[in-house]
Amino acid sequence: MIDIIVMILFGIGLFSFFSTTVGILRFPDFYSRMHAAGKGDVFSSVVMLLGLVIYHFHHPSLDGVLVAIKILMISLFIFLASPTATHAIISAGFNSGVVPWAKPKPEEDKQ
Amino acid sequence: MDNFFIAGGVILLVLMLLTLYRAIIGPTAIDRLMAVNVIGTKTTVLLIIIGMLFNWVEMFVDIALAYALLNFIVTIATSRYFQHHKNLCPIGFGIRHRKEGARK
Amino acid sequence: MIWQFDLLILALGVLCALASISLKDLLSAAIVFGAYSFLMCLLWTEMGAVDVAFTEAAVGAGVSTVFFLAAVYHTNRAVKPRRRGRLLHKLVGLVTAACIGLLLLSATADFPTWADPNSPASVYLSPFYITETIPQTAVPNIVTAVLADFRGFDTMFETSVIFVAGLAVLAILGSYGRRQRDYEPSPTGQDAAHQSSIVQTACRVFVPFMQLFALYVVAHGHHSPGGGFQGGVILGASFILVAISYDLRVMQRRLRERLAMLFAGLGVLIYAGIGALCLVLGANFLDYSILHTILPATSPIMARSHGMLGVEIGVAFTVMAIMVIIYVNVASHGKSDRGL
Amino acid sequence: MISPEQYPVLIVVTPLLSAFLINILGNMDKRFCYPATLLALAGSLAAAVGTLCRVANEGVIHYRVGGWPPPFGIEYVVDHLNALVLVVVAGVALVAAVASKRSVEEEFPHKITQFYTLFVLLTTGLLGMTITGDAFNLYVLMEIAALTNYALIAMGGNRALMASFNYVVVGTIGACFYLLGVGHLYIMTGSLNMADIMTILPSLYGTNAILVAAILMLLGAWIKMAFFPLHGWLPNAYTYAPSATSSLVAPLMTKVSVYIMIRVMFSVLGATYVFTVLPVKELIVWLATAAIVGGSLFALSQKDFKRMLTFLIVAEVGYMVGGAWLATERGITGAILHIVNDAVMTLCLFLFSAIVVYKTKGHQLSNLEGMFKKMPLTMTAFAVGALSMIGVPPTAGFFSKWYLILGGIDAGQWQFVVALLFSSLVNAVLFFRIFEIAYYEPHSDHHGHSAPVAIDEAPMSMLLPLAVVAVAIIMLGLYSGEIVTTFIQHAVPAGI
Amino acid sequence: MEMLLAKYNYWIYVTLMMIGIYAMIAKCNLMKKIIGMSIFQTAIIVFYVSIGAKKGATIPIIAHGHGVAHEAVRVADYVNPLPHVLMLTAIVVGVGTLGVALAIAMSIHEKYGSLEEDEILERQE
Repeated sequence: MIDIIVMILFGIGLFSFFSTTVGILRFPDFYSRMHAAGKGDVFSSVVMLLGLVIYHFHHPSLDGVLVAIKILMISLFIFLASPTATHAIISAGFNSGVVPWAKPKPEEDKQ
Repeated sequence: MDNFFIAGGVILLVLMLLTLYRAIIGPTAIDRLMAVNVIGTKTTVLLIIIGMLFNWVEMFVDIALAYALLNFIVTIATSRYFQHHKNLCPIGFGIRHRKEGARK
Repeated sequence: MIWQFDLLILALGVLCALASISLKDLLSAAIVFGAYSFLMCLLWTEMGAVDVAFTEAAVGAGVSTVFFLAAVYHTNRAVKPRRRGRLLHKLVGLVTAACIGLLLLSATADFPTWADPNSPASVYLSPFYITETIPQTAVPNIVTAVLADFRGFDTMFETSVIFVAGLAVLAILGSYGRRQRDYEPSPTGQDAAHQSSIVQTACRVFVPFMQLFALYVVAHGHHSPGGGFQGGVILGASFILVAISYDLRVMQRRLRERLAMLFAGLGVLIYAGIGALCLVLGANFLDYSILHTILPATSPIMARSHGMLGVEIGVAFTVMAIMVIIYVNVASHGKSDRGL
Repeated sequence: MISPEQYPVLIVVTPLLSAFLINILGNMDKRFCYPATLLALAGSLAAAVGTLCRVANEGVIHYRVGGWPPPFGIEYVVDHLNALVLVVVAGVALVAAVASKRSVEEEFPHKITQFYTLFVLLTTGLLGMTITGDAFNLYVLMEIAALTNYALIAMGGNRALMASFNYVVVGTIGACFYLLGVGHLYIMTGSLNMADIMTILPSLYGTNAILVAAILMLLGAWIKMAFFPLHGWLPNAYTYAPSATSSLVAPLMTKVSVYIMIRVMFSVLGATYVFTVLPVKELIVWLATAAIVGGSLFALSQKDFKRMLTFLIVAEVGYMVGGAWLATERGITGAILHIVNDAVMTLCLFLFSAIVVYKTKGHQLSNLEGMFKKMPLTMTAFAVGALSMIGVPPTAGFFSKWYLILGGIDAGQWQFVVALLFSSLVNAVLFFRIFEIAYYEPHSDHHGHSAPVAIDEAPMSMLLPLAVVAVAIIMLGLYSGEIVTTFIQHAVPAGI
Repeated sequence: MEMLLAKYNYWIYVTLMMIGIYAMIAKCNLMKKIIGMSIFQTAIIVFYVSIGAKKGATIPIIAHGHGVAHEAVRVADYVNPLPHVLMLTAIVVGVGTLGVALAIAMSIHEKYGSLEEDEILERQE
């Protein structure tokens, strides 16, 4: 039972990391890539770490709980630090004047 | 279950390889920074998976935490760079940085 | 060891290495080089070298990348092509690299296969360390025991190397512009180029936990990966984080350079002093077991364990202080002003 | 309280501990640094002399650091060879430290503390490299010596910076090659202790991996000692280094590297492997010949006095490497004796150049004009060193060169003998040219008649060490027979 | 396949080392040389850590659970700790060298306004 939950969480995490990667590779400009990276990265990491936490309830023991708490703390840290880092990167990009991508307009609208 | 974790780890690594593509071609330095940051976060997860495979996660949690911390510091430090040098790409070849001007 | 991971990480590592030496933008090269170090850390974890991985994560990937960034900040970022003799240099480099590569490859044929449990390295010295660590020193982490006791002499000099590095950076960079004390924050109290308050708040929250974590790493080095080096670097990194999120000045108000230098000297002095204490008590240098005569209620075996802890604390002092000193000097070009 | 048993470790630990104390004390008051440095180095020298006496009486000494038995822990091995080198290193460092006072105060008054701390740590590194019996411990100490060296050279500022950077790159390659070589030995034998490796190796002599290990370790040592084709970093680094630095670094760094090469050859790989299995003996003697000829010719073409001395070092390294690879008893004796003599001779020359820099603010040959009148005592001491470099009989240089020539004849390597004679000739030309320059006064200030030049002797803290060194050169020459029979004879591997 | 798996770690370390050496010799920019130096040093660490790896062994920390400590420790269960210790030293030495090299490079930039080797040599004349 626990195995299945872990597998499902892992699957979700891997899928969202996959979409993150696609976003990072395919989006046209820095801001939209950052959007993909910021959201998908935190979500997939936290979900996968949760899966690993749950895996530890296989054989409940004091050691296992301690490890689970430590992993939870890591995911908490990522949950706090990664958006901060994303914010810092975005503001760095904004400050140094990255121009957002705009949909190229059709030829006749140019005038 | 071990095989599942190995498979998960391999998928993670392959996706990291794809992210690394952005880090290598990324037109500007911040694109690279973003990609490296993502790789770093994923490595934290991968470290714990490796711990699972060694059947001894206690010993790997500390490393993963330290790793996440240092990854954060590197990202913040790099973003700090752009607050003073507001150029995404290196200024033209051979011109020294405007030392005083850039620092305000 | 998990060979599937091993192969992929090595591939990633080689790519990163190639990218970081061929990028024309030094900042990007430094960022990619940071990724390279992180991957190497992963590689070592996967091969079971947890302590090495911990050190690499803290020293190689974290702090040295920050040093690189700080150095690039103060110098030129663009890489220019060589003006003359470009082809010649490339050729010389390629030929030398190829020669050395062939030389080394020719030796690999004689090596025992990778991860062979019967290789000479695995059957000659290491069984002694693995079996004797618990009976002789009562320290479960074999690497800590070998590092601080069996080969503690190496580690003492290793700490000295760190000390030398800090002192050298101070001696080299301190020369230009004797300490400029005339730096003033802008009248509004807020530099235009400050970190946003989000980052500052987050860092303010993280720093105490980080320091607590660092102390835990130092103290728990006997039972889990970690120890003086790793803990010291994380402690130093916490100060660096203060400097990055606020200002170098804010950090220096908490840890002055002179105090840091004192800590650095003191740390190695603690290490060498414990060794010399053993000498004075009549045993060989760094033979901690003799310490049981002065430590209350300890057997010679536990005395070794305690001696190692003392040594690790000394190492942590030095490493912490030196990391801060190198950062301060590199980030502010020896002027101790606002910094990066 | 501390028994003579502990002397070997005291040689290294005394300066190490005092280095940190110097740093702490120096931050309070700069005046503590100089006397503390002298005390530390004197203590180290005393321990080294004590060890030398013990070795002479009792033979090889083993010291277990941390109390662990050798292959598992780190071991100090003091035999006849390194007991001698230890005394030389400690002695040269002490003399260089005594002489450094004025130059340091003049060249970087704000960084006296850092300078002396680094100075003492560099000595620690060199002593540790010499005394250790563990291949990896040697690497760590090599890095201590190297890092302090980079910093001390870079403190010279200006052109020293680029020289120092090149040295960092090349030195790192050298140290890493050595480390790789140790790694190859470790993967094949599983041991890090030199004596232990040597007992395991014979069964592996045929393998490629050991061959590569030997090549890598020797390459590492050669890069560190600036052996001929790899000498590119040395001249600039030593020329532009501050004079207090160069009078410590120039005599010791290359000599200790030569010692390491000899140690690797005879105590790690084994003389049989090096001379019979490796097919490179002839090649290296040829390279050494090239080093001697090339170094001498380059020295001849220099206008800068200090730079000329650095090229002489390159030539002298050729003497020692060639001597060691002649594979004859007298050749190796000559090489080891030359380590001792050359350290003292080079110290003499560089102390003199420190005085020249201190007095005239330059190190061109033209700075030497009128020196005989101005500083007769200094010039006399320098003349002793110069004569020894040329190889004039009562001085030390003659005897080691004599052994080297005999060794070359024994081995039938005539080109090496010719190169030695050629180098003596070039040295004679060089130094007599300097005497000529120094004998004539600077003209052009006054037309026709020159005012009598007042005697303007070097300060006592610089002159006294120079005089001591000059006396030491003659003493070493007079007692070289004793040195050979008491120490060096036992250091030459049997069965050559 | 077996053959390939048996040695590829060593081949990759040689590759990394070649990259490092090439950067140190051929690159003109001082920072690039420093990066090459660091790659070179990591290559050596890869080599040593590969020596220490052991099939079917776990990390070199002895399980300290209740009762376990009294059992004899099986050598085959733990990877070789000695290379790890050596490489801790090498990493620390590496960061020390890096710090000093960066400091020197920064001083050079201060003095000559460039990080390119050829420009610096020109300006020294």
